[in-house]
Amino acid sequence: MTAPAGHDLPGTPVFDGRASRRGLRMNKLFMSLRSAESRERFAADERAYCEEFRLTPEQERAVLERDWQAMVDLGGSIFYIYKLAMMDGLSMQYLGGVFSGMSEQDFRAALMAGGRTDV
Amino acid sequence: MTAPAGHDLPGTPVFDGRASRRGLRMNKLFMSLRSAESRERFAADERAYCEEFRLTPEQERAVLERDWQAMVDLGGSIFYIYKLAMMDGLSMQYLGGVFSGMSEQDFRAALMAGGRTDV
Amino acid sequence: MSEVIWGMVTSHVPSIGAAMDHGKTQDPYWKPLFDGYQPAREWMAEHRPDVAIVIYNDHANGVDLDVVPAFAIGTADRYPVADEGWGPRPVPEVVGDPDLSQHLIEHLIDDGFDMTLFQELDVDHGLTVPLSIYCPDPGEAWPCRVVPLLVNVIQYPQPTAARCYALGRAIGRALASYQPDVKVAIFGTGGMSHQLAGARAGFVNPKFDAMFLEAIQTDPERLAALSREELIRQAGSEGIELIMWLVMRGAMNDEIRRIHETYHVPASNTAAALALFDNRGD
Amino acid sequence: MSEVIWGMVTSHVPSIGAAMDHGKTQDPYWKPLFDGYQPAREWMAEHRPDVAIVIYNDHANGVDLDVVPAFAIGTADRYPVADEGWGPRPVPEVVGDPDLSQHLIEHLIDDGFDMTLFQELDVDHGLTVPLSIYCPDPGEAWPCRVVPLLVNVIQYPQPTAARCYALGRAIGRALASYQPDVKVAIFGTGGMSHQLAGARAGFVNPKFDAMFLEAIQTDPERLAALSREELIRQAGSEGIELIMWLVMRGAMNDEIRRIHETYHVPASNTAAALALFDNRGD
Ligand SMILES: [Fe+3]
Ligand SMILES: [Fe+3]
Repeated sequence: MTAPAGHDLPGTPVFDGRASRRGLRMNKLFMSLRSAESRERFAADERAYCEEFRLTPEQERAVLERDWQAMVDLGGSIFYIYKLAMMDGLSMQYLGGVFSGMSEQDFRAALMAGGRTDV
Repeated sequence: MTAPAGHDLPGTPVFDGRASRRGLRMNKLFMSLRSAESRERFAADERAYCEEFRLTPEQERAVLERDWQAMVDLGGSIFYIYKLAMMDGLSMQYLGGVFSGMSEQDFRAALMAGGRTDV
Repeated sequence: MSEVIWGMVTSHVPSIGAAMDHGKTQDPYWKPLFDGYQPAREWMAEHRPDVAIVIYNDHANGVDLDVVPAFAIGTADRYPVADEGWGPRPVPEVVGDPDLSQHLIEHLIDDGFDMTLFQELDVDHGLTVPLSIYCPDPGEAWPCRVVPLLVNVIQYPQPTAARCYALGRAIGRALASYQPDVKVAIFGTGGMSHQLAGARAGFVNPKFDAMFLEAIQTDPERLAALSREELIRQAGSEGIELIMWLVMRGAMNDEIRRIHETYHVPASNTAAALALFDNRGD
Repeated sequence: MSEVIWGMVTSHVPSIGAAMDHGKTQDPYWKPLFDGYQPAREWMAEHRPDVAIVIYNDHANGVDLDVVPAFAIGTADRYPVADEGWGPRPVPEVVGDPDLSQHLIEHLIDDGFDMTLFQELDVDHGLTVPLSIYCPDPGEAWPCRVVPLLVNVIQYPQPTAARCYALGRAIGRALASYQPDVKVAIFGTGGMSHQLAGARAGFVNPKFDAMFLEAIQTDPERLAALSREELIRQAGSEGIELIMWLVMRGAMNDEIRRIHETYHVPASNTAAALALFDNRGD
């Protein structure tokens, strides 16, 4: 995901129009996971579910392999991606650890210490 | 359907927020008739279909009895109501005749003569 | 810098599309209208834009009443032709221009226009009939990309005429800074006077229509000053969609040149018009 | 003439609602945050509005990415509590105020704000968590009607901070002419600094937060001048939702009185704050 032209925001994905267009089908898949019925259908055959939502091969791989960073890079919005993480029993702190390159425990500790004020 | 407060537009229904809220379920029913499957289900049991869309009793009566003026009065938008008319094989000129109190033939003739310029 | 090369205003009555789709354009009912289009069509065929911005409204086909945006822009790669209840029109899928859509959105939002984005959208006769009027025989594909711009003209309170004109001005500013250079046509659709429901159904106001057709070129400020109520009184409850013409006009230069105009009653229940303007003045 | 009696800004993190729903507010993790709310809650319990205008954003629960409005207002009689994936929160359905919604829409559209209407809307934690912060034990029903006002804070380009502040001013003008007289509370939700994705995930900026918490009362023009880029840099990619506070601030008087404020890190991945302002100055 690219920052808008001319912007300089290191370490900060910007969910812009290009990202949103790119990720639209994948984000719709994530949003569908609000319902128990959809979660069951997804769990029963993740690949078929991805095909139903017409994900690109890269997006499908990212979803199947739970490559959270790739989901962001391929146009996922974090609020949408989180629906899949919740379904897996994972927390926003777990995801924060993945994105920032630390363990969930270290990420939680950093927040308890007042958040990452130096990045 | 009332004109917005302070407006004076005789013979002219104004589809305002109040009308749209009032007619929302009925307009959704009309919009659903775009698909052949919905038209079939509607035709098979119109009353059940109206109940599925949670129409008010007045709206249900208006739809079942094809009381076009009542549909307008109960919050129908003409663009939505027209979906039902099309399904019945009726034209916008037929509806124009109903609303203006003339036969379809007379209404068509008035348009061919340059439209109703005196109302 | 991109450039608006021409602008067209035109009615978008569904039966105009149906007449083309069913080969009825030479029937006595339809022939005067389509004959009236001919000089404009010939000129436009020699002045093809890269992209058309089509100002229109949906009619219970692509957008539900759950969501009523004042102004919305499509951002998609492709816009399927809506099935309005009797199968989609037999015309090509509409190809979008997402880069231009995105450019417009960024500029319009920064310019204080609170645009809604439609990232998926089926386009109905409000958009495809004007395309067919522009290009009656597109073959496999329309001859230009399309950016749909939707205006709420159905549910009161519609945006004011003045706001529509201001939006057009902002679109003009946004295009001036768009790279790469593309040639843009802009379509203001809807109108002219008509009313579908109420005791006044069938209303047509040729005097008002003539004034509007003239002033859209020469005195758009006058039209932008019309209130909703005055528009409904003079042009009928559905004639208020004439506010969409002002979006087109705002995006064009102060001086524009009239290439052609035609006016005909009736097309279905509507007074129908087309006017075509070269953006390069006199 | 209706009147804004108070305004509250508050974070709307879902886990704050979950802590209340699961009786964890006295756990060591949550106790400091909820203790910080207490004085505000007591004051608000003695100053009940008839209706709350809640400025918030949806988070993939009530609104799909198909449609991204800059600003939207709910017009419904009732707003069901969204099922965000683990069942709806065990809180009362939200009762709307369609007459006030309609009044706001008409005034805002005439004032040049291109509002979208949501005629049906499920409301998610962005709206219900602030209601729970206002009223932790609503029993069968919330103690006021609610008008939801949604801002696109998720997809770039968001409306500018200046545009949000201008919208608030316009809301203030619209309320001044609303009959019958109702007492209105206005909630600016979201924030404070936080970022959920990217290498900078977990970012918190207490200095910026302190400045923002102070200036929202004393110097909103300064905040309204912040660019999107600056907000994202200083408050994190999700901290940009602080623009919603400016809608609240704009609807209030120039002079407002701070009743209470609290700031705490962390609530989930967020710096959380609450500030409560009496609209009757000093
Ligand atoms: Fe139309
Ligand atoms: Fe939020």
